Amino acid sequence: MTELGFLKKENLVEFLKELATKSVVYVPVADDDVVAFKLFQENSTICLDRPANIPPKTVIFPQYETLLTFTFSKKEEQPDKIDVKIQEKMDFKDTVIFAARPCDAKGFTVYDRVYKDSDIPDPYYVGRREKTVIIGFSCPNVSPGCFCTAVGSTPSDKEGSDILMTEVSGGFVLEPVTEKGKAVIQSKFIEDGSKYLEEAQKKQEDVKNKVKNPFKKAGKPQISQEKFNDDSFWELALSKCLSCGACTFLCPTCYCFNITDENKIWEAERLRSWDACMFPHFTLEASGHNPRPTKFHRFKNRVGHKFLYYPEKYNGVLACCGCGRCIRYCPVSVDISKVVDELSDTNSENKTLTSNGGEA
Amino acid sequence: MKNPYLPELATITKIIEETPNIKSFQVVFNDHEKMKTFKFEPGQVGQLSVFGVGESTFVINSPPTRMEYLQFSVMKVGEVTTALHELHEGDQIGVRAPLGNWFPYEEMKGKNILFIGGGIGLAPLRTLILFMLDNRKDYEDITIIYGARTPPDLCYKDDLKEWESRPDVNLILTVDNEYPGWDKRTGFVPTVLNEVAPKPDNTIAITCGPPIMIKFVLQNLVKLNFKDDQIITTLEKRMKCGIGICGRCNIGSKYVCKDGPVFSLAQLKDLPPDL
Amino acid sequence: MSVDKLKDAVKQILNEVDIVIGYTEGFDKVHATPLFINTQDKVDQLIWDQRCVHNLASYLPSLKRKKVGVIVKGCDSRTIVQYIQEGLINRENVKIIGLPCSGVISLKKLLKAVDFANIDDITFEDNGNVNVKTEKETKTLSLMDIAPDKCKTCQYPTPLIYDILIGDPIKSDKPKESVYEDIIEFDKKSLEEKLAYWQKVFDRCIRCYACRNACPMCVCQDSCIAESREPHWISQRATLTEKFMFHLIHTVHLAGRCVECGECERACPMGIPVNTLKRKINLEMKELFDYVPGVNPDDKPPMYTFNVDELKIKEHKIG
Amino acid sequence: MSGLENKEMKIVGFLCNWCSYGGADTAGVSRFKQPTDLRIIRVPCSGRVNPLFVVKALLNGADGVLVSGCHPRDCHYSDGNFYARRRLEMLKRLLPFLGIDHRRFHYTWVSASEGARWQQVVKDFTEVIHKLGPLNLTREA
Amino acid sequence: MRVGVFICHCGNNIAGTVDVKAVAEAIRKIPGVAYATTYMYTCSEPGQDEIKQAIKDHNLNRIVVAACSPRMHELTFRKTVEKAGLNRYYFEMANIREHISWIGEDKEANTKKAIDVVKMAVAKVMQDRPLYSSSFRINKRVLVIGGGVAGMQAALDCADGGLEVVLVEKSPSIGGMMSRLDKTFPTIDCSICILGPKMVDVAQHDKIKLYAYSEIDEIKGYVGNYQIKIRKKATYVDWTKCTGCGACMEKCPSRNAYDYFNFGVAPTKAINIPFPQAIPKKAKIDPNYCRHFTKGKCGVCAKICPTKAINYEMQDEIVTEEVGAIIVATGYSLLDLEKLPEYGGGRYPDVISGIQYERLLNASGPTAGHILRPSDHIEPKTIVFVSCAGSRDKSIGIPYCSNFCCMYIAKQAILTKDHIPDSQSYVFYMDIRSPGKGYDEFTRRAQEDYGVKYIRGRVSRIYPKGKKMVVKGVDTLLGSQVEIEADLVVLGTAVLSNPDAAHLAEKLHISYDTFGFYVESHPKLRPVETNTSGVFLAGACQGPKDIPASVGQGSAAASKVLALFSKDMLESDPAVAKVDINKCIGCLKCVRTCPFQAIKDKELRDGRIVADVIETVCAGCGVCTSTCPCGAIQLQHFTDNQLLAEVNALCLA
Repeated sequence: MTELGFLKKENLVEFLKELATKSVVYVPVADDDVVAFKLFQENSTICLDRPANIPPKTVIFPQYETLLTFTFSKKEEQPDKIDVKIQEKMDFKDTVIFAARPCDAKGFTVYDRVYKDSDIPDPYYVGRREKTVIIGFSCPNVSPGCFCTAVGSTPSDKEGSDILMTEVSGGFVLEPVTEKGKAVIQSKFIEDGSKYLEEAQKKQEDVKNKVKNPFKKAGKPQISQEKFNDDSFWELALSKCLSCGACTFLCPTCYCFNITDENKIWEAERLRSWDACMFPHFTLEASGHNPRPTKFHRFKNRVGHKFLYYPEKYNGVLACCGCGRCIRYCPVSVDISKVVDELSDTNSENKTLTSNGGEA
Repeated sequence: MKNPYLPELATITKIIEETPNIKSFQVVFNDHEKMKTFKFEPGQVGQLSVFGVGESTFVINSPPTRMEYLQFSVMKVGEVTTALHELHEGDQIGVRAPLGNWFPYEEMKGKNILFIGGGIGLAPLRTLILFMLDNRKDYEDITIIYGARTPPDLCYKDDLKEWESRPDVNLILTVDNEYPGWDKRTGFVPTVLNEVAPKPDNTIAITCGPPIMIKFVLQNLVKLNFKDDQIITTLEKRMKCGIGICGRCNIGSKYVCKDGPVFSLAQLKDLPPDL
Repeated sequence: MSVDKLKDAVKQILNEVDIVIGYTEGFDKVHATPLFINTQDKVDQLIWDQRCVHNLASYLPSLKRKKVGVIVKGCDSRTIVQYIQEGLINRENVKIIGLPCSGVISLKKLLKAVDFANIDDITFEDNGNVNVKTEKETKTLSLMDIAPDKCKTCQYPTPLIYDILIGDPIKSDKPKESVYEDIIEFDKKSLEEKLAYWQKVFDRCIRCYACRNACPMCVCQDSCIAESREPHWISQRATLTEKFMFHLIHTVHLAGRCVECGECERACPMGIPVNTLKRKINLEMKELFDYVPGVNPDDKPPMYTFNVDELKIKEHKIG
Repeated sequence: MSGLENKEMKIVGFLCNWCSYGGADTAGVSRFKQPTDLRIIRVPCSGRVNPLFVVKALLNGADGVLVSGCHPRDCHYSDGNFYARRRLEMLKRLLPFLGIDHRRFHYTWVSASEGARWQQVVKDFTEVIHKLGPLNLTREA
Repeated sequence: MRVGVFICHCGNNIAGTVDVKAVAEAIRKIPGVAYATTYMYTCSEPGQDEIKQAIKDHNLNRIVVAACSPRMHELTFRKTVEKAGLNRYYFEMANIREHISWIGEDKEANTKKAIDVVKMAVAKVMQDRPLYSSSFRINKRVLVIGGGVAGMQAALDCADGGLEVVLVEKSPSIGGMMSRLDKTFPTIDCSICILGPKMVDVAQHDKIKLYAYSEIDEIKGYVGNYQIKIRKKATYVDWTKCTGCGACMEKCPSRNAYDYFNFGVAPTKAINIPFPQAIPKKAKIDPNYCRHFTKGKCGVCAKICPTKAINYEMQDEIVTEEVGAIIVATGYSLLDLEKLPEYGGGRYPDVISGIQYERLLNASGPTAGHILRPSDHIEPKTIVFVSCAGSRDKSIGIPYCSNFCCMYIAKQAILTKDHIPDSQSYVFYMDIRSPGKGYDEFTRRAQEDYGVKYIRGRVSRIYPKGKKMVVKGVDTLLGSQVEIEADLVVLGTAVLSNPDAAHLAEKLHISYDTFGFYVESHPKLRPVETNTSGVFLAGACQGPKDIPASVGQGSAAASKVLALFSKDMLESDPAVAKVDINKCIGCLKCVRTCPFQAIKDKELRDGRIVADVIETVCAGCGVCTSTCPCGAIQLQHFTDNQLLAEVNALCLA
C-alpha cells in the first residue's frame, strides 16, 4: 500500500477540521509545556516536535471508564426485594489519533494481543480500537532515554499505525498502512506525495541512526534466569525506586487495571481504572498478605512481564517499545534499559530481533 | 462479542452458616435457561458481585453433578466478603463463572485419591470429593485429611458427617488443640499427614488450605515420596478481571485466574517463587 | 569543593553505616540519579554538582532500621529536621554529610530554555554560568534562570543539621520576604481565576502518585488513603472532583509539615505545581504560629499541638 | 421552602455531640425558628472533624459547610476543640487560595445551653450561602 | 442488609409540621430498607414492642428511628434493639423533632429535610458494625482529693461503705474552709464544734489513709485502675515522731511567719501547728521564715523537741497509690483584696475580708474571739459589710454570684451585735440571696432583731479619714449618695476557683470553665459526675456552694463511687478507637494528640512499631482518627466511612 499522500503544512489545521467533522480527533497539545493528547480544537497548540508526556493510550484505554451500571429498584409491595438492572456502557465513537509517535502506536499492538486477539477479548478495548484510526508520526528527532531500535523498532515503525506521517520540507508525507488509513487520506487537502518519498526515507534513516542502543550486545536481550531470581540484584538496583506509578501510567504498553464499584444508593457503577504493578495495593490481599510485598518484588514483576512473561506467551515479542518515558519521567531516573542490560545473559548469544520485537 | 465483565444475575436461595466467619451461599441464575445449560468443571471458580461493593473470587464448591444450585463459601475477611455476609436469602448477586482451570479428574481415574484440607481450604476439595463420590467407581481409595483450628471452625459439617459414615471414604479429622467434647485427633494437618503416612503408590494428593499449611503439607508429601506430578494444589491470589488481563494474579507468565487455580507441584516448580 | 573530599568522607562513614546515599551519573548528561553505596568500591561513582537535585533524605524513614549515611543539601536537611520533630527516624542511626549548595538545576526549566532539544553535554562554571550543548547550538545560561524556584529564594543554603560538613558554609543572600512572594501574588487573583487555574492544572493529573511517593513527608506510602476502601475517601474515577480531592488530601496531610523541597513538583510527569498549595499553608503557619517546618528539631508540628489561648486565631464572623 | 425566599442550598453541619448538637436541641426545644437548608451530622467532638470532610462535602456538591463544637476550654474531651480550631483555621485560610469563597465554610462554638446563639448561627450562615449561591467546583458535578 | 425505619409522630410534635407518612414512603424506596413505618410514640412501651416485633417479622438487621434527639432516647432504643437480638450499635437515630419539626414551619421543606436526614441515618446504619464491650477488674479503692468538708464527707461515706480511701490534703491539716469559720448560718452552730468530730472520725477511720500536706503529682490509668503519684511535701518535722505538744512553736524565735490558716490576720511562728483542732496535729516548718533556712543558724526547735522529730534535711517524697475512682473536692479560694483598688486594695489594714473577720470572731483565732480592728486593736463600733466585693462584676471577669456571701454577712453582722452590743452594722448589698431553708428568715432577723442596716447599692469608694474609713456608695432605693464613717470594713470577697485548679484538671482530664471551676457531666442530672468516667466532683471546686450543699455533694459523689464499685468488673465502652495494624505506619501522631494518653506504641513480632489503643482509657473523642493520615486508627461508630456515608448520602444522591 504505497499510495503516498502529501499534506501541506498550511493545510494541517484544515485537514484536521475536516477529520473532526466525521470523527473525534485527538491531537498532541502543549499546555504549560506539558504535551498530552486532547480533543482537537481550531486553536489547539499542536505540538509535534517532541513526544507527548503521556502516550495516546488514554484514547483507547482511558484512565477510567464505567464498565457497567447497576440500577436498583423495588416494587412498592415488596420493599425488601431489590431488583438490579445491569447495563453495559459501550458507546464508542469514530476516533482519530493524530500524530502518535510510532512507539506509541506500536504500544497498541502489545495491547491487541491481550485485549483483542485473545480467546476472551475485551469488548470495551476492541470497541474503541476498531473505531480508532491511528495516524503515526515518524519521529523528527530523538528524545532523552529513547531506545526503540534496541527493542526491535525504529522511529518510523509502521506497526500499529494506520497511516505513517513523516515531516518533510513544506509538509507531511502520509503513507497508508491499513485500509482504514487509506480511507482517511481521501481528502481534498491530500495531494500525491510520491515525489517526497526519498526525502522522507532519508529523514527516517537519519533519525533512526541517532537512537542510542543502551544494551552492550546487539540483538534481543536475553535475560539470565539466575540473575533475574537473585533478590540482592533487585535490592541494589532498585533501592532508589519510589514505587510510584509514573513509569507504568506513562508507558504505551502497560495495560494493568483495577475494577472497583462505587455506590450511590439508587445506582452503582463498576469502574475500570488504570492500576500499576508498582503499587503495593495492586496485589495486596484482604488478609493483609501481599505476594509482592516490596518495591523490589514489584519492579521485578514489571521487568519480568515486559521482557520474559509477555514474550513467553506471545512468541517472544517484548512488551516494551522503547519510548523511554519511564526513564525520562522517573523522578529518580530508574533506567529500565540499564536494568535489563545488567540482567542480560553474558554467556549466551542474543537472538536477532524481528521488527515486531519478536524473535527471528 | 460476549462481555466477559458482565455478571449473570442470580438469586441467593440458601445461606448456611458453616463457622462463625464462613457462610455458604447457594445461588441460582435468574435466567432458568442459563441454569439448565450452565457447565463447569470441578475446581473452576466464579466471581461473585455485590453490586456497588465489588467482586471477589470463590471456587464453585458444589459439584457439576449436582446442578440444582451453585454453592460458594465465603470467609469474612475484606470488603466484599463482609458485604456478602450481610446478604439474605432472596437477595440478588452477580456471578461470573466458570473461570479458570480445573482438577484433572480424568487423569485421576483408577487412582487412590488423597485430599488434604485445612479450614476453608476444604471448599475446592469438596467439589471434587462430591464429584468423585457421584462417580465413585472411577476412583480407588479416597482418603480425606481435614483440620481446622477448633471443632466449630470445621466447614461442611453435614458432609463430614456423611463421609464419616461412608465405608468407601476414609475421613480423618483433626483440630489444632484439645477442645471440650472433641474425641478425635488433635494436631496440625501436616503433622497428622505424617502420622497417617499414606502410600504414594498410584495416588494423587490434592491439598488446599492456609499458605503455611500448604507449605508444610507439600514438604511432608515430598518426604513421603510423592512425586511432584502426584501433588496438586490450588492457589489463591487477589483477582479482578478473572480473564488473565488485569495483571495482579500472575506468577511469572501464568495467571492464576485463567491458567489456574489448579496447579501440580511440578508446574509450580517451573514458576518463579513469587507466591 | 572537590568531590574527592566528599568521597573521602563517604569512605570514612561507610565503616560505621550499612549504606550511604549519594548521587551518581544518570542515564544522560543532564540527569544525576541517587546512588546507594554499600561497598567501598562504589564510592568512586559519586558525583556532586548542580544536577544533584534529588532530596535523598526522603529515603530515611523506609530505612529506619538500618544505619544510613546520607548526603544532604541545605534544603534537604530540613527534611531531616522535620523527621526528628515527628520522631520518624532515629537520629543516632543516621550520619549526615552536609553540602552547602548555591543552587541546582530544574530539568523542566533547562529543557524549556533549550527549546526541548536533546542535550549532549552540560558543564557548570563557578560564576553560575551553565554551558549547554545541544544538537543545534551551544548556549550559556545563568544557573538562576534554570534553577527551581526554591533555589531563587533559598534561605538555607547550608544544611541545618549535619555530622560532617564538606565545604564552607554559605550564607543566604536572598531576602526573607521573597520566599512567599509568588504565593502572595497568586492569592491576589480573583476567586474565579484561581479556581480556573487549579481546575486546569489538576485536570492533567493521572494519579500516578509520583508526587506522593517522592514527598519525604508522605510517610504513609503503602497505606495512603488515596487507594484504600477502608476508609473510602476517594474513588478511582479520574474525574476532576477526585483529582482535586487527591491533591487536597496531600495538601491537608502536609499542613505544617511541608519542608518545601519541591520533590512533588519535580516528580510530577504532568507538570502540575503540586507544591504551591502546601507553601500557601506554610505561609499561614508562619503567620498563625510563627512556625517554619524543618528548621528547629525541638519544634512541634502545629497541627499536632495547640495553645489554650491562640493569640492569632480570631473568632470568625459569619460571612 | 427554606424560610428564605429562594431554593434551598445544600448545607452540611458537623456538630459535636456534647455542646453544639445539644445547643441545636435546645434551640429546638425553645422553638427557635430556623431556615431548613442545614443537614446536621453528629460527631463526638469537633476534634473528630477532619478538614477533609469539609473538602469532601464541598467537592461533592455542598454549597456550604458549618462546623460547631464546644467553646474552647469547655470541650467534653478537654482538648478536642483546640485541635479542631487549628486545623479548621488552616482550611479556612486555604480555601480562598483554591478559589473557594471562605464564607462557604464557617466554624464556631456553641454550647448546649446556647439555643438562641445556635439559631442565629444557622440563620446567618444560611443567609450567606444563599447570597453566594450554588457552588460548582469541578464543572462536571 | 435489611434496615427497618421507624418514623415517630411524637403525637403532634413531629407530625404537626412533618409529613411523616411521606417520609416513610420515600425512605421505603431506598434499596436496603426492608421496612419503614410510622408510629405515634415510638419511645413508648408499645412503640418499642413494635420495633421488636418488626425485627422478628421482617428479619431486620439494622434499625433507624427518626424521632427526637439521640441525646434523649438513643440509649432507650439501643436497649430495645438489643433485646430483640441485634447488636446495640446496629442502631441510628435521625433527629426530626428538635432539628426539624420544632424549628421549621414550612411542612414541605420540613418533610424534604426529614427525608434527607433519615436517608443519612440509613446510610450510616448500613456502615455500622457490631461492637462488643470487654470487661475488666476494678480496683476498689478511692482517692479523695481535698480534705475540706466535702472531701471529708465523701471519704467517710466511702469508708463506711467499706471502701479503702486515700485522702490527700494539700495543707497541713484537713478541715478546709469550714475549720476557719466561727459559726455557721442559719443556726449559729459553732463551726469547729460540728466539724471537729468529723475530722477525728477521718483520722481514726481504719479505712482512710490520710496524706496531709501532700499534692497530686501524676495521674495515670483509667476508671477502675488509676495509678496516682502523691507528693508528700517536706514538713521538716518527722510526723511519725511529732506528738503535737507545741513546745517548738512556743520557743520558735521567728515570730513573723505568714499565717495561712488565719489568712494573715496576725503573724505566726515559723514552726507551727495551724490550729488547736488540727488533724493531723503535727508541727511544720515554713522554710521561708525559719531562721535555720533563711539565715543558716538557729535550731531551737530541734533542741527543744522532746521526740527529736525535727529534720532540716527532709525532702519531698513521692508515694504511689492505686485506686479505681477519684473524687475531686478541692474547694475554692478567695479574691485577693488587691484586686479591688477602689476598696483600698489591701492598703488599709481596717478593710478586711469576710474570712479574716471570721478569724477575728473566733475564740481560737488570733484575738481570742475579741473583735479588735487590725490597725490599732481597738474594738470597732461602726462596721460596714460590703457584699459582692468582686462578684457579679463583669469588669473584673467575675460575672457570677459567689453564692454564700449574703448569708455569712448576715451571720457576721448578727455575731457583731452579740460581741459588741453597742455597735452598728451596715450592709451594702445588690440583692439579698437567701434561698435556702431558714435562710431568708435569718437575713430578716439580722435586720429586724439585730438592727443591721441594709443599704441596697454598690460601694464606689473606700478611703481613710483619720482613724475612720469612709465608705462611699449609693442607696439605690432612696436614690441618694451615702457616706458612712466606719471603724472597720468587711468585704464579702468573691469566691474563686483554686489557682491550680486547671493544672489538676489537666492531670485528671476533666473540663473546667473559664473561671477554673470543674464542669459536671450535666448541670441538672449528673451534677457530681465528670465527663471522665471514674472521676467525680464534690463541693466548691465545681462552683461556689455552702456547707450543706458541699456535704450533700460529698455524699453524692461517695454514693456514685459505691455504685460504680458495686460490680467487680466494669464494661468498657466499645465505641473507642481501634487500630488496623496492617495499615498503621507507626508515625504515632495519634499518640501525640490523644487528649487522654490512651494510645501507646507497640512493637509487633516482625519489629514494626504500631499504635495501640488502651480501650479502657480511650474516651472516644476521635481526635486520633482525624489526625491519622492513613486512616489506620478509626473511632468505632464514628469511622471515616460511616461519616462519609452520611456526607455522600446528602451530597451525591
